[in-house]
Amino acid sequence: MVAPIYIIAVALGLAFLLGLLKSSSTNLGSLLMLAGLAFIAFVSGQWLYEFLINGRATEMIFTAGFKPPFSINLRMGMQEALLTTMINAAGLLSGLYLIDTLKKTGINSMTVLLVFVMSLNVIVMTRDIFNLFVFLEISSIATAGLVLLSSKGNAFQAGMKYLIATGIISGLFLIGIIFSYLYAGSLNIDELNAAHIMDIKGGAIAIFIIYVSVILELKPFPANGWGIDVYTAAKPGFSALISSGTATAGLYVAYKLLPLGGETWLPYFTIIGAITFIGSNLMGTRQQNPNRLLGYSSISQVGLLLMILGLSNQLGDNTLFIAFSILISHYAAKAGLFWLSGIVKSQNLEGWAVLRKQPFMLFLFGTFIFALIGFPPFPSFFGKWQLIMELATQENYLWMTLILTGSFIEAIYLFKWLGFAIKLDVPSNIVMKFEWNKYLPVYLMALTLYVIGFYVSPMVEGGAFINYIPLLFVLALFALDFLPVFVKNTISIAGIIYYMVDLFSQLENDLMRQIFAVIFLGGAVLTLMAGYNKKGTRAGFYPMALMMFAGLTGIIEANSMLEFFFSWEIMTAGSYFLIIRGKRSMPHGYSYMLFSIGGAYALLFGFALAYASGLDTTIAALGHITQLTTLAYTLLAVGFMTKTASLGLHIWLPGAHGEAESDVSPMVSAILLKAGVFGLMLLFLYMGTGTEGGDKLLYVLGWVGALTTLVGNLGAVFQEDAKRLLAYSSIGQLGYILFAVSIMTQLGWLAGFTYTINHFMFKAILFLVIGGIVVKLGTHNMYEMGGMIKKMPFSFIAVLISIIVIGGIPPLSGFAGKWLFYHAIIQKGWYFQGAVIFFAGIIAFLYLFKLIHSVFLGQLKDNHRNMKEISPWILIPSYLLIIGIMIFSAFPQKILQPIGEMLSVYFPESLHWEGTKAYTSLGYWDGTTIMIVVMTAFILLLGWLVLMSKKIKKVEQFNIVYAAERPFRPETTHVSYNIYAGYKKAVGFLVTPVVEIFWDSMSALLFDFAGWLRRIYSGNMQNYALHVVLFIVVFYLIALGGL
Amino acid sequence: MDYSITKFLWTLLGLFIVLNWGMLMSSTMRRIGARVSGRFGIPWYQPWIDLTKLYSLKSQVSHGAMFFLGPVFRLMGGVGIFLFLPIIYGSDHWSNYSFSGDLILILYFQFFGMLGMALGAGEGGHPHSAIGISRGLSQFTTIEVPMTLAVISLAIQYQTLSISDIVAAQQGGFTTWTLWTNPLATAAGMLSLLGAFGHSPFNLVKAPNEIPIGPPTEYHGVFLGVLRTNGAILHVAEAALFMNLFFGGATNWVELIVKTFLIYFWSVFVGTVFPRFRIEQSVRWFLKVPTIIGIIAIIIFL
Amino acid sequence: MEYIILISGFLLVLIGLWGILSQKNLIKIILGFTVFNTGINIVMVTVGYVKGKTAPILDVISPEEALTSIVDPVPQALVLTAIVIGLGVTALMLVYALKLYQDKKTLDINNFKDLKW
Amino acid sequence: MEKENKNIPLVKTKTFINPENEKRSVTAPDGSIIEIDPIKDYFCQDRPKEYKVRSGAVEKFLNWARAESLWVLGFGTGCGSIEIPPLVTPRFDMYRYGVQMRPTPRQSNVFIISGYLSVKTLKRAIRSYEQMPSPKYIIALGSCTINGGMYWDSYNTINRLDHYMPVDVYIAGCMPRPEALLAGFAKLKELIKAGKAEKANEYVRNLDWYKANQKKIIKDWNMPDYNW
Repeated sequence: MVAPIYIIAVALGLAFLLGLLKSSSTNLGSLLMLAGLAFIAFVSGQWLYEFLINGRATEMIFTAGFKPPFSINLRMGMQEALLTTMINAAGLLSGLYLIDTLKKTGINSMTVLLVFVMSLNVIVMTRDIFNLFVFLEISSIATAGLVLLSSKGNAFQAGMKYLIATGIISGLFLIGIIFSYLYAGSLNIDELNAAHIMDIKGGAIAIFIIYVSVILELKPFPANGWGIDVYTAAKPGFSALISSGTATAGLYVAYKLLPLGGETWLPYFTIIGAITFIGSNLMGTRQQNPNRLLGYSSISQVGLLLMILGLSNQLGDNTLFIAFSILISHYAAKAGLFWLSGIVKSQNLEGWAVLRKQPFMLFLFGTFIFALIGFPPFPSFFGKWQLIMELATQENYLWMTLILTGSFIEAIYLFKWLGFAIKLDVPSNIVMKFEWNKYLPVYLMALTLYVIGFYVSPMVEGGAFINYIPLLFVLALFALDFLPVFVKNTISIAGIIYYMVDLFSQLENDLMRQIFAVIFLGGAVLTLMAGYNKKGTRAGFYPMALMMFAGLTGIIEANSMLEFFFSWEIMTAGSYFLIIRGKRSMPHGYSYMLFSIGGAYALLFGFALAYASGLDTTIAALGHITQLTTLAYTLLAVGFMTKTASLGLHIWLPGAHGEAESDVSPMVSAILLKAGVFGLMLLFLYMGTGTEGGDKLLYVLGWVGALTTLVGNLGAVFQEDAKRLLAYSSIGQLGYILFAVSIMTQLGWLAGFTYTINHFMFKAILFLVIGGIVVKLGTHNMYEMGGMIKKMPFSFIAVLISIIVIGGIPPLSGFAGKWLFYHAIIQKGWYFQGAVIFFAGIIAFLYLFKLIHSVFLGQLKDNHRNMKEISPWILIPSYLLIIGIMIFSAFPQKILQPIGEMLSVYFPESLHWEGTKAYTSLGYWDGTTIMIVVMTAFILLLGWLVLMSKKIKKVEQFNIVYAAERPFRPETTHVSYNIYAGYKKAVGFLVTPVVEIFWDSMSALLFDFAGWLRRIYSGNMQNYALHVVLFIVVFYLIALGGL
Repeated sequence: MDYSITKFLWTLLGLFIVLNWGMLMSSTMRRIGARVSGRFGIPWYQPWIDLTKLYSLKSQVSHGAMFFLGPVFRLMGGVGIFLFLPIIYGSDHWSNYSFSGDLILILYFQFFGMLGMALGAGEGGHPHSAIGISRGLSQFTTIEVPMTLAVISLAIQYQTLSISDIVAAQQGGFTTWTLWTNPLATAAGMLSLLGAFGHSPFNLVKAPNEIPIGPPTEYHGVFLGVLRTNGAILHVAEAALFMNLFFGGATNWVELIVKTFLIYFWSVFVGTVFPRFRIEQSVRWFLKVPTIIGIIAIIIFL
Repeated sequence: MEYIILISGFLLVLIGLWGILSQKNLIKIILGFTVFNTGINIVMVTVGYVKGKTAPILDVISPEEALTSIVDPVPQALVLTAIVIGLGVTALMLVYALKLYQDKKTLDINNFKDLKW
Repeated sequence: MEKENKNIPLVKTKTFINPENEKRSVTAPDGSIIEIDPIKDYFCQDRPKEYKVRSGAVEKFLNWARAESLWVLGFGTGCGSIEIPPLVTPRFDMYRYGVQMRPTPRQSNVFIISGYLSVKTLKRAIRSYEQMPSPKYIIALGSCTINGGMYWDSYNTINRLDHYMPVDVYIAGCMPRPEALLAGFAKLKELIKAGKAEKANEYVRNLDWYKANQKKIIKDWNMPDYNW
């Protein structure tokens, strides 16, 4: 065992030794420096290992052989070991990363770096407040020194600002130290903490001064302009160290000093933390410079951690876990991002598209972003989960709201950035050069995130049960990404089928989950089959698709809320990448992600309330929510409704589904949307009827569903883009489902299930076929198509059957839904909602006709003459689904009866079967007979026409009665564009994009506010100093001045 | 559930009667229209002659498979409504195949023919066809609003959606008809019927002299014959539906003939008086007066 | 007497702050900063001073007497350290001022606003 | 009856193609180039075939039905078209005789060439005629259709309709009154009932002769010869 004191000794010794070297021997110097950094990293790592594995007790190190208060003492415990290891690792990697720069600037800078890392170590370890001050100062000076690594003019300015501000702060800290010494008679932190300075007259001032300076060191919003500039101006390699190392150390200082003031001071930490978290994130939304953006993000994360410290008395034993898991995510992600920024060398976010030249780096970039937002499987996910759960048990709703709001704002800019990197044109003027010393640190940090995430997950209640097997499969596909599509597709399909078989054995008695398992995994197989017609490797597609399906499976399997939420987020992440693959998908993927994250936070809030109601982590906890019951259910419903794209939350869908790739659209539309449906069904089953708030919620949701249907269907009517039309149609169909399940009767739910199954089948067919056609014809615009029936008869039949189902025309299965709907609505008494629903249902015919007419009928365009039928790999799954539709249509009783029986557990039975005939109190319906009657009659009538027909002359497209003239061109004869102009004139006001306008103005408001607010960062260092002073004054007035 | 041959033959007979009555009704209506303008009009047997001629034309062109199937779908739509409608109350023979579904089935079976016709005409490739269909569908969405409201109102009133039960509830004399027991629903339904029959002012699907003659522009000969056959059946079947819903149904053929005639006459009567709407006027109109009446028809039951 | 020193110490702190916040010339700001530091040092020394006792230097008095006769040595030690650190910081600031001057040929801080927002 | 080409002097004709209808090429989505011939590609190129003329009781009945259900194409060519609208008024009321107007050639049997026929209109008339389903009939109204009438030496109208289209019934006069038209219909009915109105077949049989005649005066064919 190497004593921790060697960390200081070796670092300082080396620093002096470096000073003795000739200034030209930079190679030797850098080797020595790296060796030193490696050594101290080894020492702290060794201690960490001891604590973790051997359970060693905390060690106190007394310098000069005296005990406190007569000597400075250091402590090496679990926490210190962990933090110093983190700091030293960051230090080592940064040193490695910066090695070229350091060599260029000379040996002195290496010395400073060593001293800097050492000072951070001491800050963490020391138990002496004055020693703390000294090393804080040393770290400040070292920081200011290292900023000079960047020889740009603005680095000088930034360093100057930093020096002035920290000078004021440290002066203040000194006064605080001397006064607390005066009152407590000791400089030892433990003794200070035990001294109850608060109780002494005037002691509060001492504590105030210490706290304000400690907090100011953490760069609280808005008194942090000086800190941001350093992040911006310093070399990214060093910014990484500031962000990960200094912040870590600074937070630990705050943590160490927390007991000094006791609980009365905690709320101030929380408030300042919250302000910093939200304020900095707001600033982040307006940043164009990646480093500055990362600076704001760093500060916001520190704010969040400060909040957590402030809430430590409420979080109890979990504080450290929460703080650590968020800290480590911030640490690794921010360091990684800063280092990446040094590799990319772009002064604006748009330049990051260059990452696409090196897909693995893009992957790492995504990893860091997702880790920052708190997606699984990264530690921050678990930390945030635990944080929110604990806050909810303490009924601390305000802080929950603020944390989630802040996180959301953070997502706004981080995902914008990620979207830029994934979708913008690769800039030609930026070159990414591979340098192992720069790439290795990035790799390691990403690896850290995954490892730690896996490591911390069992520490959360319920986290031990998370099923990582699907994720491992995804990982395997990542590894196999170089293989051609055919192989990967086969592997994926085989894997899914295997897993489905396995899953079914677990779901034996749960019909609802079985149905959704068929939709999710069966749908996955069918839609993946369409992938066989793609060529090349299709890089990145399969891992992401499988990630989405893994998430979907996880939702079905989940027993606890954590597992559910975990899978939900995995699914969201996977689908985001799938959606953003489309050519013009960037803005749509972005809005999808934002709505998803917003929805996920609503879910999180709801889950937290459920957890807090009975400290029950299973999903069954949704059944007995006692805290803010109505709000909880509303939030959960809203959360799920972001996925079902209900009214108000639907604006992401048309673009996301419309612009996605041809086989991604069916995945996200036919399958992914059902995740929201599954969630809603689960929620409503647990919620049940009869509660006052619940019933009101259901009533509102019923209206929302009805209006969603209307808006979705009307929106589809006026689309010219085939896939957008289908996307709007999805909104409408999901509105039906929301409405149906909101009815909360057996009939309503049967209708809901019918719609779910139907929508899965027909929307998969439609998106597959139309997607295939869109690709083949090279246009989304329906008015540029036409006449495809002759070229693609099989596609036409598939689409025809689908639209018959959508329209609810007997004898196909769509009618089952309509019939159940009418009966459910009249039984329930929701007449007007019902009327809206049926109005919308008939509007569906408008867009269905437009779709099939514009694409398949009418005039064939010149450039499509040589078209062939679309790929059989698209048609095969479509026709398999058609077989499904036909079976469902001919034997609805076979499927609906078991569902009805399952539902009769939850709802009074309102539908019974006699053979193939269904009865309600209102009427009856016999799908099988209808099928027989219609088929027979149709065949007879067809026979009649054939019998009466004469020899038929088949004519060409322009052989039409055209006032005895010829049409000029097909384009001028094909009636499709704005075909419902008259309708638009009459009811077009209903499609005013009110919701879009609302969200647009909301985001404009946010950005304008951020833009207005950031004017405080005027760039003038005196202003920044003034901010510091004002911060002190305001804090004083609030904390002690009675404000 | 009776799938026997006898049942089939009875139904076929019923269909035959309805077809002929439909043709007679249409010629009568045209004669009435002629008399209004001071003419004699067509002979009463003209529809039969026209039909014979259409079926006997000697050349036929086709734009494709869907063009060919369109009229079949259309005819199936009309025949289907007839098949699922209990045409004579209390009669086993004339209840057709109404045991397979209730009112909702008929409401949605209307779309069967519409869709098929739309697709068939669409494949014809004539611009007027598409324009006519787009108008027809647009108008139909709003026609169905008062109709839906009326149906919901009836369902609340009678607590059933079975047509036979609705008719049964109206038995017992003139005053027990829905017309008197639920006049608002009847009003909404009868206003929506104006659109469903497509006479002036709502004849903008075919819109003679404007987009001559809308969807069937390309249809001729046998196709047109099938369409005309359907027209005759459909008019009677739809009128019979309204008769069942609002006017006490019919217990025998005579009653059916009188009632369907009067119901159909209502739309012809309005048609001879009013000129054609533009599409947006029609859409707006249906969303105003008839819809409001329909809403009130529900509100009074709340 | 101690109070006068204490108050004057605080006064120096305030004067220093005023200098930092109001002067436009970088050198003057740094001067303000040193004034600020000096004030703090004075405050620290004053806090540790006990009336009527001597300096904590052991070669004048015996260790036994020291416990009762010397002032608290810790603040003085602190001040010494603080002065050293202040020196370091001031030196670094002056270097920065020099660099800034070389960069823009001016010492007016209003010219150093390249980084903002 | 075989027509002879003598009646018309042989003149070398030059065809004129509207620039809009010249051959062009478009790019398919997959990048290949497709040649478009706007005159031919969009149209069915096949020649029409004669339909079978049956006899017997059934055919007699059907002929009666055809005679009693004359659907007239609403296409007015010359000044005679003004004489057609009165037919639907109470005074003449042609509906009584089973004569009705149809807006599209596809649904019409009878084509009334109502007066002088300019070359430009002739082209349209031929097309409309060809688009009507067989059996179809032409009633030529007024002197102009017989010999050009007052336009006999016009540079731009035809003189003898039956050089271009097979005429079943001529109604002479300038202009014939609606009553004459009714008489024409009666005559046509007689012919149909007698099975003598099979001019559609004659048109098909002598298609080359008709086409040659038509092409002599119509220079800008922008469609194939026969319009389905």
